[in-house]
Amino acid sequence: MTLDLALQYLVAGLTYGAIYVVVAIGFNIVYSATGIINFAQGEFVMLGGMIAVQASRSMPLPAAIALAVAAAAAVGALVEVAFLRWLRKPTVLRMVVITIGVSILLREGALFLWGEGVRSLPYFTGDEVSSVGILGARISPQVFWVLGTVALIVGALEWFYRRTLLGWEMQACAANKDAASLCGVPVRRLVTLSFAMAAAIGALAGAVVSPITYTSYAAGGPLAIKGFTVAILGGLGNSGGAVAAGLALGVVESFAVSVLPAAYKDVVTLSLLLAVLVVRPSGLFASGEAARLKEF
Amino acid sequence: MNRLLRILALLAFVPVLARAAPEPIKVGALFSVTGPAAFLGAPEARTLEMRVQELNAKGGIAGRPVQLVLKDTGASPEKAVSFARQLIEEEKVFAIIGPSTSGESMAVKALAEEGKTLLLSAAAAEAIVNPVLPHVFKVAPRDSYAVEVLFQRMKKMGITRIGFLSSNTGFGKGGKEQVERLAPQYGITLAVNDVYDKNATDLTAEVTKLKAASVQAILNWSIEPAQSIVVKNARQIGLTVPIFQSHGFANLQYVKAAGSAAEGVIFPASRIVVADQLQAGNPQKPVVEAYRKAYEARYGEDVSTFGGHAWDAFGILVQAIEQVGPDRVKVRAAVENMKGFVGTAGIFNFSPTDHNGLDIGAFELCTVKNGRFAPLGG
Amino acid sequence: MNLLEVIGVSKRFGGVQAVKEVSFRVRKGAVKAVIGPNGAGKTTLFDLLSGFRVPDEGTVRFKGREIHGQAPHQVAAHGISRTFQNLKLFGHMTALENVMVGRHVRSRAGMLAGMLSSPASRREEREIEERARAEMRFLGVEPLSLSPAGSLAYGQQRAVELARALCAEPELLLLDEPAAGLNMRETSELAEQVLRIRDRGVTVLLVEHDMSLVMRISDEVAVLCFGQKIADADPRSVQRNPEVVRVYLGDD
Amino acid sequence: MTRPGLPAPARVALLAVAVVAVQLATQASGRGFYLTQLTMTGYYALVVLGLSLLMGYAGQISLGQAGFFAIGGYAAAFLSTIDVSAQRALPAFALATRMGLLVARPDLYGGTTLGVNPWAGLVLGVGLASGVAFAVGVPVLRLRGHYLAMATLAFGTIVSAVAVGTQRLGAADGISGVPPFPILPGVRIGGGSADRVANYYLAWGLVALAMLLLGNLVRSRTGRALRAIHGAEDAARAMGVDAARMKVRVFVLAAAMAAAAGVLLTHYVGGIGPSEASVMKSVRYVAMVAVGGMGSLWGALSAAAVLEFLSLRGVFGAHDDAVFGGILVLVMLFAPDGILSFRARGIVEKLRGRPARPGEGT
Repeated sequence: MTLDLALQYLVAGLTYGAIYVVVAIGFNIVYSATGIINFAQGEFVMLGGMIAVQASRSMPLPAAIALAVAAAAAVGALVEVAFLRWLRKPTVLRMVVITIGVSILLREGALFLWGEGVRSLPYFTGDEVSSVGILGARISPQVFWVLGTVALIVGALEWFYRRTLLGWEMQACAANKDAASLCGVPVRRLVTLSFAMAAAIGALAGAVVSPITYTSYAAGGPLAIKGFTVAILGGLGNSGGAVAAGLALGVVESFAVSVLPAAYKDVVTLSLLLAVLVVRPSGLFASGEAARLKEF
Repeated sequence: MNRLLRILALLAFVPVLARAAPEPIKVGALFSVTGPAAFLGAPEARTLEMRVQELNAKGGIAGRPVQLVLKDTGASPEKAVSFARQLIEEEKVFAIIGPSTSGESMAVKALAEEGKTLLLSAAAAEAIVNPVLPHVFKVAPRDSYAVEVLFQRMKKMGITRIGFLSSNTGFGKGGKEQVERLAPQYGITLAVNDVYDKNATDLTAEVTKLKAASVQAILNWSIEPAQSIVVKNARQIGLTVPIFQSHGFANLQYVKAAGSAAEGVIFPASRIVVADQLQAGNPQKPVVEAYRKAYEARYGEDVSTFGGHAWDAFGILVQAIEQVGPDRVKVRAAVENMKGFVGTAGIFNFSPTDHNGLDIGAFELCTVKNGRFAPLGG
Repeated sequence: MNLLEVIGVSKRFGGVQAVKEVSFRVRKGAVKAVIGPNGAGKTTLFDLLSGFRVPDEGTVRFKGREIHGQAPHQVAAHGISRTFQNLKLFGHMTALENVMVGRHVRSRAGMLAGMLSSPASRREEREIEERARAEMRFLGVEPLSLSPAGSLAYGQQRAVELARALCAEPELLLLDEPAAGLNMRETSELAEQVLRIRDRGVTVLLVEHDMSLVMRISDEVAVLCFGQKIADADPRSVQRNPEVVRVYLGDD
Repeated sequence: MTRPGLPAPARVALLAVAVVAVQLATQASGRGFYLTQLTMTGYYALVVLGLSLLMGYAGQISLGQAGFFAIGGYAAAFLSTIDVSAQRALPAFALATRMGLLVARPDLYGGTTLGVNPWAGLVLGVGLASGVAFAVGVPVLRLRGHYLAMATLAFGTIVSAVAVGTQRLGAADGISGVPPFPILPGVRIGGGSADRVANYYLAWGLVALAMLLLGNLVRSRTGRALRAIHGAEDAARAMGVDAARMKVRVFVLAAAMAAAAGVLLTHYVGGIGPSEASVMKSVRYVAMVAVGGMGSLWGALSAAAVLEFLSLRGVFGAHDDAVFGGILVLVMLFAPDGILSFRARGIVEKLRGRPARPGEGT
C-alpha cells in the first residue's frame, strides 16, 4: 500500500463520507426539532439532483441548483404541514411509519415524473476525465466541490445555531418544546422550518454530488440507510458527531474495499449500525445519560 | 308474421357478424417495468406496445388483431410466477414474451413448459435454454459470445492480465460466470475479480485496487449507472489502460453519462447501436434503422439493446404465426426451426438443440469516438 | 417480625444524591408511611425497592432474603406489588383485564398452554377472572369491568390500579402517593380501603403528602429530607419531632 | 368471557366456512385459477399474523420480517435443490438416505437428483430463522421507538445484501427449480394446476390453524401480558411480567411463522429471489398490519387477504409500491387503530370534536 494509493483510498473515502454526512445532518436537524427520524430524508437528496438536472436544461447551473434547493425546501415543509403537524400527541412509532410511507410516495412520484432513467448535472469544473494530482493521487475537481459544499453547510449550520436568534430558538425547541413555546418561541413554525432546512441541505448535496454519483428515482433508499447509520454513530441530534462519524465510515468503507469484496461493504456498515444501536444507542460521541433522558 | 321473419333474418345474420369481428390473438408479456431492473423492462414494454399498435394498425396477423396482456413483475420471481399462471391458465395467451431478468425466467420456465405455452425470454442467462425445454426460447445473445468477442480482441492486443469488475445483479452474475469460464482458454488471468453493489455511487476505491494490481486492461460487466462511474473513476485516477465493457454499455444514455471518459471504450454490441454506420449491404441495417426511427420518434429517448429483445421476440412470433397460422403446436415447431430471421440482436437460426439461435456474429466490437458509437475496425 | 428491612441504601444521579444511607424496617401486618417534601427522594426510594433502580450501596431484605438489584418482575414474584405515582394503567384494555394482569405473578399458563387453550389454562383463566372480580368488588369498582381503563374517571382509575396490585395477593403493597389528585371524599374512602387491606393481613408501605391521611392510617412514619431519614416513629411523636417541624414548617 | 365477541374456535369455524365458500364460488364461476393467488395470499397472511402479534399486540415494530421469510425460503430452496448424488456412497449420506433425510427426485430434464427431504428443509429453515431471531432479538428488543425500527430495518437489509451477494444462493437470480413439497399422501405443495385446489385448502387450513392458536393466545394470560407490555411496559414488569423475555419469545414466534411461510411459498412458487428479502416487502407487511388495526388479528388477516390478493393479481400494475406507501400514510394519519376499528363511534366522536379514544381492539 504505497502513499499515493493510500491517499487515493483516503480521498475516495472522504467523498463517500461527505455524502453520508450531509444526509445524516438532515436526519439530525429534523430529529432534534421533533424527536423523530424522517425516513424520507434520502428522497430529498434524490429530489435535489433530479430537479437540478431538469432545471439546468433551461437555466444556468447555479440558478438550477438554487431552484432545486428551494423546491425541495418547499416539499419538505409541505410534508411536515400535510402529514405531521396536525396529528394530536402522535406516538413516535406512528410518525416514523408515516415518514416511511412518505418516502415511498416521493420515490414513486419521481418515477412517475422523470421515469427510470439516470441523469446528472455536468461537472462544475473540468469534465469526466479531468483530475488534479496531489502526491501521486489523482482526484476529480468535483470532489473538492463536494467537500467544499459539505464544509460550507456544516459551517453555516454552526453559525446558524450559535449566532442567530432563530438558531437559538431552534435549539430551545429541540431541548424542550413545551418550555420553548412558553417563552414565545413559535414552535410549530420552527418544526416546519426544520423540515424545510433538512430538505434544502439534502437537495443542495444531491445537486453537488450528482455529477459523481448520478441520480435516479431510486437513489434515495440506500442513501437513507447510510445516512442514519452515520447519524446514530455520531449520536442522534449531534451534528458534530455526524461529521466525524460520516467521514470515518466513508474512509473505513473505502479501505475495506481494498480487502474484502465490495458487495459485502454494505453488510459491514449495517452490522456496525446494529452493533452501535445495541451497545450504545446514544452513539459513539454523545453521553449515554443525555440520550436516555431524551424522551423517545 | 313479418316480425317472425325479421327475427329469423336477424338470427341468420348474427353468425356472419360473429365472423366479421375476428377473435384477437392474445400475447402475454412479463417485463420488470418498475423496481431494480426498470431500465431493462421499461424500454422492452414500450417497444412491445409500439409494435403491437403498429401491427394492429396494419390489420394484425392474417386479419386477426393482437391483444397484448402486459404485466409488470417488478423483477420479483414470485410476482412473475403469479402473473405467468394468470397468463397461461386464465388468459390462455398464445405466447409469452419476457421476463426481463434471468432470475424470473428460471422461475417461470417450468410453468410455460407445463402449460404448453411458448415463452420467448428477454434475459441472457445460458441456463434458460440449456438444457433445452421444448417451449422455452430466449432472444438475448448468450453472454459467452460477448465475452469471447472481447477475449479474442484482448488476445490480439497481447493483453493477458486484466482487472474484472461486475455488479451484484443477474446481468453481472451472468457475465462473471462466462468470464471465469473462458478466461483460461484465452490465456487471460483475472488479477482482480470483484463484485460491487448495484447502487454503488462512487467506485474510486475499486479502480484504485485495479491500479494497485497494475492490470493491463479493465473489464467491467454491469448495466446500471455503475458502468459509467467505473470508466470515469478509472480515468480520473490516471488509469490509462484500455477499458472493455459488456454489451450493457451499448446504451447511448450511459455513454453520455460517462462523457469524455467513455472515449475509446471497447464493447461488444448488437448492430442496433451502430445502425447508421452499417454498410448498405448489411442485412440488419433496415431492421435496426426501422426500430430506431420508430422508437425515438415515439418516445423521444435513445433506443436500447434491451428494447430490441422485445422487438425481436415479437417479430419471431409474428413471422411464425404468419407462416403456419395461429396453431400453438405448429407455431412452436416453426419457431424452433426458423432460420435467418433478421433481428436487432443479430440473425437468428433456431434449432431443436439451440433455442437461442444467435451465434458470435450477433456481436460486433464497437467503440466510442467523440461521444458516438462506431464499429471498431481492424 | 420484620417483613422488609432497608439498610444503608444510597442512590446518586450524576451530581444529585437522591437517597443517602437510608435505613428503616417495616413490621409484618403494619401500615408504614414515608413522608417528606417534594424532591426528598421518596419516589427514588420506591423505585429502589421495586427493582426499577439499583442502589449504589446498601441492602434491601424481604423476609430475610436480599432483593436489591433484582428486576421488577423478580421482586413481584417475591410477593411485593406496587402502584405508580402517575397511574400506569393499560389504556387499551378493559378495567377487568387490567386487574387480571395483576394475577400474572400468581399464575403459570405459558405461551403453548395459551395457544392450545389447554383445560388447565382455561381453568386458571376462570380463577384469575374470579379473583380479579373479587378484588374489584372489594374496592367497589366491579361495574366498570368492561369499559376501557383509559376512559375511566381519575378516581376510578386509581381504584383499578389498586385492585390490580391487590390481585397479585401481595404480602407487601407499595402505594406511591395513592391520594394524589383525590378529593376529600375519595381520600377518606381510600383511608378506609387501606385499613381494610391491612386487616386482610397485607403489609402496606406508602409514600404520601396528605398528612391527615398519613396520620390517620399509619402505624409508623418515616420522614425523608433531601434523601436522608430524619425521623422514624409512631405518627404522634413524629408530629411533635422538632426536626420534622423545622423541615416542614420552616424556622420561624 | 372478558372479551366481547365469539371465542376463538367459533370464529375460526366461520373462517373455515368462508374459505370453502370462496373455493366453491370460484369453481362455480369458472374462475378456479383465482386459487393460485389466494394460496400465495394465504402464506403471506401467515407472516402478517405473526407480525400483528408482535407489532399490534406486543407493540414492537419490526421492519425486518421479510428477512425471516427469506431465511426460511432460501434454506428450503438451497437444501432441496442441492444435488448430493455424487456423494451418495459416503457412509453419512447413505445413512441419511436410509433415514429418509435425503430423497431422490426426477429433475426437469429427465435426470435424477438426490436432495434434502423437504420436511428436513422446513425444520432447518424455521429453526435457523428462530435461532437468528433469538440472537438478534435479545439485544435489539431492549430498544424502543425508531431505534428498534432502524435495528430491524438494518437486519432485514443485511439478509437482503447477503442473499444478493452470495453465489451459492444464486446471487441476484435467486434459486429456482425448487421441487414440490409432498406433505400428505396425494397432496403436495407446488406442482401445477392439478394440485391447485389441494394447495388452496392446505394454505388456508394453516391460516385457520394459526388464527385458532393465535386467537387463543391473545385471549390467554400470555396474550394479556403482551398487551400489557404494549400499554405500559413498566407497569407490566411490576406485575411480574418478564417483559424482556416475553418480547423475545413473541419476536421468535413471529419470525418462525414468517420462515414457515417462506419455506412453503418457496416450494409452491418453485423458487425464491432476493426480492423476497427487500425492505419494501417488510414495509408492505407493516402496512397490512396497520390497515387491519394494531392489535386486531382479524383486521390484519382481512387486510392481508384483500391487499396481497389484489397485488398478486396485478391490479395495482406498475404502482404496486405506491399503493402500499399511500395506504400506510393514510391509515397512520386517519385511522391509527386501523380501518376496521374506525367504527361509527369513532367517527361520531371525531365530528363532535372530542378526540376518539383508542378503539378497543378485538
